[in-house]
Amino acid sequence: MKRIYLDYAATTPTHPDVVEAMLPYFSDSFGNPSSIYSYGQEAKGAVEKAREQVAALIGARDDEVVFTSGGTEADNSAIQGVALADPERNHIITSATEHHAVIETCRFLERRGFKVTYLPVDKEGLINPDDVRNTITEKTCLVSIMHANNEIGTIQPIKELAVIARGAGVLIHTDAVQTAGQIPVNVDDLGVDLLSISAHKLYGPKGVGALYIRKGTKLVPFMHGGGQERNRRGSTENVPGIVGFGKATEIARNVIAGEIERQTQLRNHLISGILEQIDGVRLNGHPTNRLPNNVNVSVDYVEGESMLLNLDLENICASTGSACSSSSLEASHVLLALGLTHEQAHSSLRFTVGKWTTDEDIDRVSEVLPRVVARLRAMSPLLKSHK
Amino acid sequence: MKRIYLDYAATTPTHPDVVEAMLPYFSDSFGNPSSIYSYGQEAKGAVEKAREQVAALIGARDDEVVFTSGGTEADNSAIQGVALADPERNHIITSATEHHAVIETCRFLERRGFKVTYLPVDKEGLINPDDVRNTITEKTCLVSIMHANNEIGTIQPIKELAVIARGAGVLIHTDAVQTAGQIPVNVDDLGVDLLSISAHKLYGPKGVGALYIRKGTKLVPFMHGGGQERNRRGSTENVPGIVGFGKATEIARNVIAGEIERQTQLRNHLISGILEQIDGVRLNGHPTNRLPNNVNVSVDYVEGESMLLNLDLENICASTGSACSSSSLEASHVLLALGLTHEQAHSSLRFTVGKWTTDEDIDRVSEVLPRVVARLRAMSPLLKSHK
Amino acid sequence: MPDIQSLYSEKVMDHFRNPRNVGEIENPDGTGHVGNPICGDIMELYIKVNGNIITDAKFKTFGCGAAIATSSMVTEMVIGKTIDEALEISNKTVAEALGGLPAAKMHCSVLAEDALRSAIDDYHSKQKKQSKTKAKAKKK
Amino acid sequence: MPDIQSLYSEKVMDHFRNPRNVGEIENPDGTGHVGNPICGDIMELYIKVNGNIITDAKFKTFGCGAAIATSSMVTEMVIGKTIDEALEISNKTVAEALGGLPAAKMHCSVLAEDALRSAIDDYHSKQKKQSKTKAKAKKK
Ligand SMILES: Cc1ncc(COP(=O)(O)O)c(C=O)c1O
Ligand SMILES: Cc1ncc(COP(=O)(O)O)c(C=O)c1O
Repeated sequence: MKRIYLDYAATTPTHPDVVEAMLPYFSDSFGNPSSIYSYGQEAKGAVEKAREQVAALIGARDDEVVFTSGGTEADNSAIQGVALADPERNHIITSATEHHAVIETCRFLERRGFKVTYLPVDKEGLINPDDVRNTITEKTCLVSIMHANNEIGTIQPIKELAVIARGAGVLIHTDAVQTAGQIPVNVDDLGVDLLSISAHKLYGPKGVGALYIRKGTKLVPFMHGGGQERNRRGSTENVPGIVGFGKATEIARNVIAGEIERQTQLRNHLISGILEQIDGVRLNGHPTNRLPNNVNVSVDYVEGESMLLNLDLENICASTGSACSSSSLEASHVLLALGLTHEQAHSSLRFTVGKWTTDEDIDRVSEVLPRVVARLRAMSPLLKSHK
Repeated sequence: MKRIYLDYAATTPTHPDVVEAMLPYFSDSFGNPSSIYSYGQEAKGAVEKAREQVAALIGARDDEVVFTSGGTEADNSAIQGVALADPERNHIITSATEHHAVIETCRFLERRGFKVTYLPVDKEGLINPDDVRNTITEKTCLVSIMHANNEIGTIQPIKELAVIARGAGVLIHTDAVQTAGQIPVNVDDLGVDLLSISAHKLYGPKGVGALYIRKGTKLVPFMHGGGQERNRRGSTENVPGIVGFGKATEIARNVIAGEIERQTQLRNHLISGILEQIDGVRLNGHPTNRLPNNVNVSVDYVEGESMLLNLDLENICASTGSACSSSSLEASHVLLALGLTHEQAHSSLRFTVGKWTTDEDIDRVSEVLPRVVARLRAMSPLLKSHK
Repeated sequence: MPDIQSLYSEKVMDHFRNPRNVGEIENPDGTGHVGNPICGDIMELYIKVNGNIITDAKFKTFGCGAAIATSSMVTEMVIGKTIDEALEISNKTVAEALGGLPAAKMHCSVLAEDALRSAIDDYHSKQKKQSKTKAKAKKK
Repeated sequence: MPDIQSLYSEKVMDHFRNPRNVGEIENPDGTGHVGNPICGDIMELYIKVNGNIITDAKFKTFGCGAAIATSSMVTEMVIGKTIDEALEISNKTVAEALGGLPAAKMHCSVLAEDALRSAIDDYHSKQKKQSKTKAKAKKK
């Protein structure tokens, strides 16, 4: 039976054209881009071409794009890079629903003496721009708010936040890992100084990402080493990975408009299928300011992992904000920040559609999920009435 | 004409078997290892197998190996991780000939209030163990000395240094990027607490590396994010890269003994060829405590990059410690640390042999290089007598 | 082909797919309620006891695959045992009977042990009350 | 096939492979010595001048590909020019004549300009000395 993959927000299969673009750079044009002889120059040329491709996706200049090992490194370097650049300012504003790469970096900085404000979100996951305005002080060096949330798909009003931050002379970073390649992302439109991307979320390879750094932004490097990336990131460039990333962004640019429409339909179809067929279900996140590929629901009385496992047995891959799926025991900080109870957070399921999702896939989920839920509700101690 | 690649220390072509091992993990078993459903578990299994393979190469336990984005990240995490772990100790001992990944990390820490001692080396590149003994204070948290130098190939007496460091209750890290897979590396034999490796130096892919962390070593994480790598390194695992790294270490284990012998012969053959046919040449580095693959010479009166370019036109790839090959203008800090003059440092050439180097390749270099040198000496203003 | 087995043993998956003894017992002799919503695992265990022998056990569980499988397993293990024998069941014996659990899931087996102990405690306290009631009844 | 051209233009590579005017001039009218060993580039430029026209130029260079090519190019550019015309040659015109240089190598073209100016300065100071000598000779 065909496996139905509905976890594109976790990672995407690398596009076959991307793999093909990468292949020559493993064993043939394998040079170190820092070398001046032929092999090195071939590799360097390939890296620079990829830089143009990535820059084009986000409307940046080539020299504003620094390659990293992924979204996490991009987030770490942006936040630490700004924090350490100005010894006079030690306050960072972020939100309660950021990715761990941002939150944990902030917590690290707190342990090193920085002050961090974690702004709350409303019950649909939105930041209130006034909160940013009201918490900025003269000590604030950075506002870091994600473009769209990886769990619930809520899209933040970055443009508005950027106006506030930059109006107050504060740098603004956005984690666009879930949006680049999925919805239009343009650094000038958004008005941000720093922006993180990850290749494996847009059909590129794992282990590659980029940080956009607006020209003129003062940043202390994160990865200290050789003078690669114009002295902004040491380490031998992951040439095949970078080439693949470039190719993936090029493909994304070509298909994005059509995919937004197609995925939005699939998403809406799945949401209505679930809400119509199962009672006691709520949609998490914003109803409209939401990524085209994201469905996140809480299914009353049923724990997330047990649903995932049952779905997996039916060859459907999804994800959950329930603690039991990870090594921590806490339910998703994102769902709790929306004001969900622990039960509701543990009862969540996330489906994220993508390039290879079909109508039939969605139909199948709408058919299987009610069965799974009924089965698990029958053994739920939270549902006395169903005895 | 066949290209002769003699820059294996800069990077290696990825072994075709390694590429083959990686391929299934791009578009087929592409899952996120953190996911509990099937795709995720396939990916996780592959990562854990690779961890065993890497651990086996260096005689470590699986759970002492943390995957990174390369040698640079391994060095950064080891040094910063120790430095930040103990607020009572703020002194680091390293050497003047370390890789930039170590030196620049130390300089960064100096700017943040740490004290760093950069030990000198003798004219063959060796650390004097007494210098380590004499500079350790109660404030010292780490000794970080590379296993073998990437430019001159000198192998340091790490075992002896480890006894001194650990005897004084100080952690010891070694950058084994140039030795893992090239000569025997065993963490217990060496007696180190931390050890860095990079895949692309041993026929694995670029953009992957590992940090060995001896069980019980207190380390502050470097890359903050999700709980990957048992909470020691955030970011979605670079599954294909890690799988390739594992495969490369497995191959290395199988061939290392034979390769050491074969490469040592090639190396000696090349050294004697050069020294016999060209006057005014000195071998840099240690005559015997030297990597099997490394030849580094200074050729009086001739600048390195101009030799490289001429060699490249003859399809021979090598490298140089001359500034002109990089964006900095300074000659190699390693060669200067040996006591070479700036002219000598700018006159250096490095040939590093590898898996696919043949006797014919070496013969061809011995034939071409004298011609190139003669040609360039004829235009050298430093060589008045040749007028 | 799903290979979720690489996360959970075949035995765990068997108990997860076909959990034994799901449900509640009307007028149970002992009930255990354990877990809390913060951790995401809640378990109810019901036992029927006849002359010191556990003759029936049923469970209801809100929790992950391991929680459901350990619940199922523990009911299977206790049925037919004396109370004293049942008290010898530990989280380890449940996990072992399931062919092992991933490290991150061992807390689920602790939950099963707790549920069992709590049901037995409940049985004991009910017994005490009953004998007191009987004693009182006798006195009267 | 080497594509080192992607680092250097064809013109640079041509001048690097076949440098023009390598060597020294016996009894030059002007000599320029520039560069220093720390940066790794040392250049010597010799000129022969006849009635304000540079009739010959030769160079010797210790340096990278760009340094050699700019040396070669600058000698080619000055031969046949008047001193004043030669002084109009800047590092940019040399780099342009070579079809451009990588950013990291622009300092080499500065070296070529410096060498030329220094050779012309040397020529001027020699001229002054000569005219003084001549003047002295006249007085006597
Ligand atoms: C919003 C967001 N930020 C950051 C990351 C981290 O990216 P990576 O896994 O490439 O380190 C992810 C995904 O894991 C993400 O969804
Ligand atoms: C000794 C040494 N350490 C560290 C590194 C850095 O490794 P990577 O390029 O994988 O970051 C290198 C090579 O570049 C090296 O030779």
